[in-house]
Amino acid sequence: MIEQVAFYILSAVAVLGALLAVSRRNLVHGVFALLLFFAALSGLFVMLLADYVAAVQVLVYIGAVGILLLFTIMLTEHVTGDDLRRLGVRGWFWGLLLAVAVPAVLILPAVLNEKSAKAAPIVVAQGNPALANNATQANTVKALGKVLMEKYVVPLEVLALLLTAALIGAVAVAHAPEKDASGKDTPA
Amino acid sequence: MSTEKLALIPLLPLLAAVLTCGMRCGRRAAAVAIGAMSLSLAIALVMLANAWAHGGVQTVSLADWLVVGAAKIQFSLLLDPLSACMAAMVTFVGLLIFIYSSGYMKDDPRCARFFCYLSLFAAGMLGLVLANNLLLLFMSWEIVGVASYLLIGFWFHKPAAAAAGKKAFIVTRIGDMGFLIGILLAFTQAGTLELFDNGNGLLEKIPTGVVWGIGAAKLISLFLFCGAIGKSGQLPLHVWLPDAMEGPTPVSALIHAATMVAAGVFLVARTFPLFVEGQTLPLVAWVGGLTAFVAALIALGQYDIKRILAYSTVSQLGLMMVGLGTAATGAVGMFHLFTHAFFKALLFLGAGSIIHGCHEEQDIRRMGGIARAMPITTAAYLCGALALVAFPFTSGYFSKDAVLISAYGADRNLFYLCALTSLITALYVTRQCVYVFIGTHRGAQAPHESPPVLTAPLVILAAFALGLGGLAGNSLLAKLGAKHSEHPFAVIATSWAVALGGMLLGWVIYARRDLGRTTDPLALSALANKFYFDELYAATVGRLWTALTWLVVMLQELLAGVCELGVQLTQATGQFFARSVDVRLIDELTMDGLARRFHKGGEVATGFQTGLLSGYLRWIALGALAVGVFVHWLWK
Amino acid sequence: MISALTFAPVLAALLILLLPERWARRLALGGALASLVITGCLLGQFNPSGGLQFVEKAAWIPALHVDYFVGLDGTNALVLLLATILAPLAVLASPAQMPRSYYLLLSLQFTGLFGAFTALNFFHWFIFWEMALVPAFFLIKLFGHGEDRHRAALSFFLFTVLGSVAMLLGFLFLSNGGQESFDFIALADKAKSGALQPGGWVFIAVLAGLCVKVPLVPLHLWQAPAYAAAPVPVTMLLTGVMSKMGVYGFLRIIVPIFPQELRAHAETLMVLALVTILWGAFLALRQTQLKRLLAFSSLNHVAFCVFGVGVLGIATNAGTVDVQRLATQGIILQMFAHGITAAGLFYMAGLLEQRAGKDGLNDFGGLSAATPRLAIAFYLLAMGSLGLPFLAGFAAEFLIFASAFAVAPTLTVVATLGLLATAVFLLTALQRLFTGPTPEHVKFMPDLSLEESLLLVPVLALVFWVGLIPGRWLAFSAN
Amino acid sequence: MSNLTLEHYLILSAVLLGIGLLGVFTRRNVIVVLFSIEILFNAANLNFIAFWRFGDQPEALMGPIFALFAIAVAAAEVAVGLALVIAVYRHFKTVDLEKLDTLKEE
Repeated sequence: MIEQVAFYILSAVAVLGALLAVSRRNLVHGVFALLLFFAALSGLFVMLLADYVAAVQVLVYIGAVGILLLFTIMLTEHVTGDDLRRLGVRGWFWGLLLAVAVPAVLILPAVLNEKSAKAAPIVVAQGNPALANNATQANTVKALGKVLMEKYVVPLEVLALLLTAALIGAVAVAHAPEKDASGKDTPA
Repeated sequence: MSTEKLALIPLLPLLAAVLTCGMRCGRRAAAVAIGAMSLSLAIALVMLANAWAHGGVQTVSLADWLVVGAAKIQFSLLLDPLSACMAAMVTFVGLLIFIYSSGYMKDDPRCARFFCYLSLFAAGMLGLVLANNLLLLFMSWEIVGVASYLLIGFWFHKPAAAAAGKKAFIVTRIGDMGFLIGILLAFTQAGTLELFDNGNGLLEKIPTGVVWGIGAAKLISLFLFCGAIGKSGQLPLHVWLPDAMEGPTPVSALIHAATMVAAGVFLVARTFPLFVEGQTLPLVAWVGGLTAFVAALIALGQYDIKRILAYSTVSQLGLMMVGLGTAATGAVGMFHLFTHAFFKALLFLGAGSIIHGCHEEQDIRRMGGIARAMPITTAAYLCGALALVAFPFTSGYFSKDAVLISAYGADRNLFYLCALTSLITALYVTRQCVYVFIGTHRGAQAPHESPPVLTAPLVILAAFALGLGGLAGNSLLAKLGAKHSEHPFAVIATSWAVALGGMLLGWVIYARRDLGRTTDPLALSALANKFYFDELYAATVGRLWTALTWLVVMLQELLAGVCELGVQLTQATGQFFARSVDVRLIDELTMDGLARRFHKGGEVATGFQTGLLSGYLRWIALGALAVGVFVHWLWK
Repeated sequence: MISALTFAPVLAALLILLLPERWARRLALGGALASLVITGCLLGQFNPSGGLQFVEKAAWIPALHVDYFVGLDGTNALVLLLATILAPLAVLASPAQMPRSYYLLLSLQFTGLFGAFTALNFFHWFIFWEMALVPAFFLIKLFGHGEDRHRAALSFFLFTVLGSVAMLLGFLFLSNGGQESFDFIALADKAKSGALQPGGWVFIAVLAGLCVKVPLVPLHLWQAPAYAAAPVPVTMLLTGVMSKMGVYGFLRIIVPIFPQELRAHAETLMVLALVTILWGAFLALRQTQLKRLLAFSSLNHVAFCVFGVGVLGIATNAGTVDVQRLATQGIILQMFAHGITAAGLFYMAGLLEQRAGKDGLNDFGGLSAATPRLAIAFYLLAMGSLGLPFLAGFAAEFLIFASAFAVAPTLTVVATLGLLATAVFLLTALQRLFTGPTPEHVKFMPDLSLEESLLLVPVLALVFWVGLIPGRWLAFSAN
Repeated sequence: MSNLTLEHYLILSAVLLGIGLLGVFTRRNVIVVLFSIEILFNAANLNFIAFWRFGDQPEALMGPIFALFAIAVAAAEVAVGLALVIAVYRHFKTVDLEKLDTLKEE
């Protein structure tokens, strides 16, 4: 019962945060709404016993991505300008239509599935009792660490390389253009 | 000294060639070359004594050159009286010419290079003489050829010299190709190219196969004779030799009188068993006889002192061939070769001395009165001239007599031809001597005697020219394997008669004449123009050659054209189909139609390209939607 | 080890991309030298009677029976050495101010060449074969001389690609569409046991691919323009190594895999080679441009190898001499000798062109006086090229002629005409370039510099070495 | 276990996806589009975890691993994306997507 309550509360916060994030005119407000969304999602991860992922979610998204977004907003002027006015009718209509249709296509079979005898496109499992009984937080983290350092060590290293490359690339791309002899800006 | 040291004879001059190659100082280079040559001479003389004592064939294997399966070609040398005599002659004459050159060429800035080439030549020549392997012989033969090319073209800034060098190389190479085919024949027929190999050599076990329906020995000897024709300037490949006189005079003496041109004669003598077995000796004799006669005639019409000698050389080489072709052994021809080497080297060096004394004048019409100005040279030159004429009891007399006797015994017509040649020889020699030595000097500058370094070799050679035949003739002939033959009185009488008669005739015609100013009665235009051989070749072989090259160039152009045409044709075919009735069928369905449809599709697609990111994204989402719908509800 | 030597230039190419441009030349040289050193070590341990050695074999695309399979035997030892010797020389022969991309392409081409000589599986042999072609195309097009270079590069590319396509189709047929092995050795074994009956069309398809590369008349049209237009180092490689790829293909593919077909068409092949020999010689006679003359001279010389291949087809071992072996060794030695000689000659043609700004034979004259060192080197190489004894070409030509004479005497006699014509055009070229009075504009032309001389020293040393002691080199292919 | 089923999570994830799409489609501010992409990422991650949690091989830990890698890649993407935004802004003086239409075929 508590779990259900927690699920609905967290879901509501996540949906609300997401809606606010994409709709707020003021980008700074949007960022804070986004952070709210991230936090709710991390709560959901905890509920799904993916505690380590939840921790990473908090660290990476709330800690790093959020800050990055804020800095970017501060670095670009006029960001809170008049873009709200330009959310034209056509944009709204098509966007909303698609934004509803795509999830609907995804959800409907699952919902319909319970009531029909057709072969389910999505396998619905009623939760895994073994996991529910045995898996504790510590276990998951330990097991994850083991798998990461053994089975997935090469992808992990590649990922590290990718992050490094992304960092360097980001610095390079965002680097302030140098003034050349003619005084014109040259793209970095 | 063991026969192992044989290799040193060619290797020492080779070493000298390598050493002098990079030198700048001409005198030092000359010293090195002369030193090497002296050592070679010393060894060659020891070897001569060795061969004289031993008598038979001794072989030395030095190294394998290449071994392919069972086929083996090795550097091996042989020592027998023939090769020993040749080696001694080449080193001796060579040494004298080297010494002479050190004086003659001392003012030339490229003197060191000259000695390098000379040494290279000597090495090749000695390798040729001593080789026991037909391929080694050929290789040395080619080295000799290239050295001769370099030496003739030594004054490369003179276009005539460069052209003459090229001509010499190419004309002799025509013969060499025959030689090479002969070697290939011998190799494929006998499986070996060793000349003497304990009874298994090419000359000991003569191949008996049949190629193209002709006996192997006959074919091999014929092809080898091609090489000899080229190198020894026999008809019809004699045209290079007179042109080769563009080289420095010592070169003419060394290469085109004493040694290289004798290589062809030597080759025939060396491979004599093949000629005997193949029964090709009459051909050798007749080619020699005709060459001797024609060249002697041409010599009558020449005015260049060296060209007269050059044609004389061709003529004498022809006589050597007669000597080889009519006798049962190679001894007679080789004997004439030896005596000729000395007296002709003497004549060339003498001519060089005269040219030097006359300030590089080579035209006998602008000489005259040399006898007073250059007494030593004149005396020496006359000794050589007498030997060439076969004046009784000079060396030339003995050797030419031997040739005549052998011709008399074999083929009477050939004998008459040789006798006539001898008469003409006496005539042109007398003509030349009268022009050069008698009367008053007709040149611009007064002649002067040459320094001792030039005249000393002349004197030595003169002694040999006079004495060699009488002193060493019989033993030489015996060692080279000549059968003792009768001296028919008719031959001796003819010999005396043509020599003395020819000289007398020459004296009668030329002695009282106002030389150089009036026309020469014997220098007919056909003779002066060398019987138009060069023109004939230019008109036939040259034309054919040019036509062939043109043909190939045209074919090449044609081929390129065809290639181009292919491209054009492909395009044209495409256009034809495009314009014909099929236009609706093929075009609409495939090529153009498809392209047009793609283009239209492209235009439609372009409409979506608003450049707006969200627009693109919408289409992506629509696609995803379609996929989802399809998967869930339409996919059964 | 073989992989190391093959891919050393690729490593160099990567470093050329990463490191500053001024190091490019040194890096390319380093890669090529590394290959040379490794080849030297391998050949030092090479056992001529040991069959296939230094084998590296690994499954690559098992579904198609494609292996990575390299090895060294008597057939490819000497040509590999040739390629690794010429590679550093080509780098050294490059003009000083060449951009990074030039050395990059050159290095990639090296790998293509080395790989093509060591690969024993058709599939990756073919990849290397093409890999040698593509950089050459760009090198000609981007760095070549004259306006003709675009056309020359295109025709070079088209001819070789069409030939390659023919060969690829032939091999696809041969391996039954990838169901059977692409392995040269396995195919040769099958051919020997009679299990392989490829048929004439497959033979002709493969032959066409090889003939383009050699090239043989009438597939030679690309050759002279490409040789003349390419930058000098590339021409050195084209004539010195790429043409040998074709001949090597004959030895590696045609002779072992198509014995019956070769037997059936051997005379035709010999006649074709003979026509090429004479064709090249006579065309060379009429050239007024030094590089084109040398190109046709190459046409003529390499065709001698194919002449020998024809002999291999006919040869039986019944006669007095071991024709098969004579011909094989002759061909391999001829490849080596001609590769060295022709590369040296083209290098010097490049030097002359660079100095005078012209390359017509009549633009020079009397160079013996102006540039004596260059003259000596040129004379030596020309003499080696026309088959002077004791220089590189003679032993090889003698072996080929000796074997050919045993099986086809008449054709061989005609072929000697080619030797004669070679002498004529080379001597004519020498006469025009080096003799006669020295014209004003070349009077003060600089002689070979120290660096240029150093490049020519190994070439000349090899020309003498091969000529004087051919036995040492023949030992590599003795089996 | 409670009666929370996989469907609950999937529906939530689908709704979040819809919101993300809405943002991507309708907003013209590049930064907001980036927000939306992050929402899309997270919706996907939720799916990974949910499927893992209710899947039949939870001990293989595929879901968390996948989610972790996705998070890391997303982080990298954000870093580069924001850098691009700054660069684009510097170049075009705007972050308005409708003005960034240089891709359009004229």
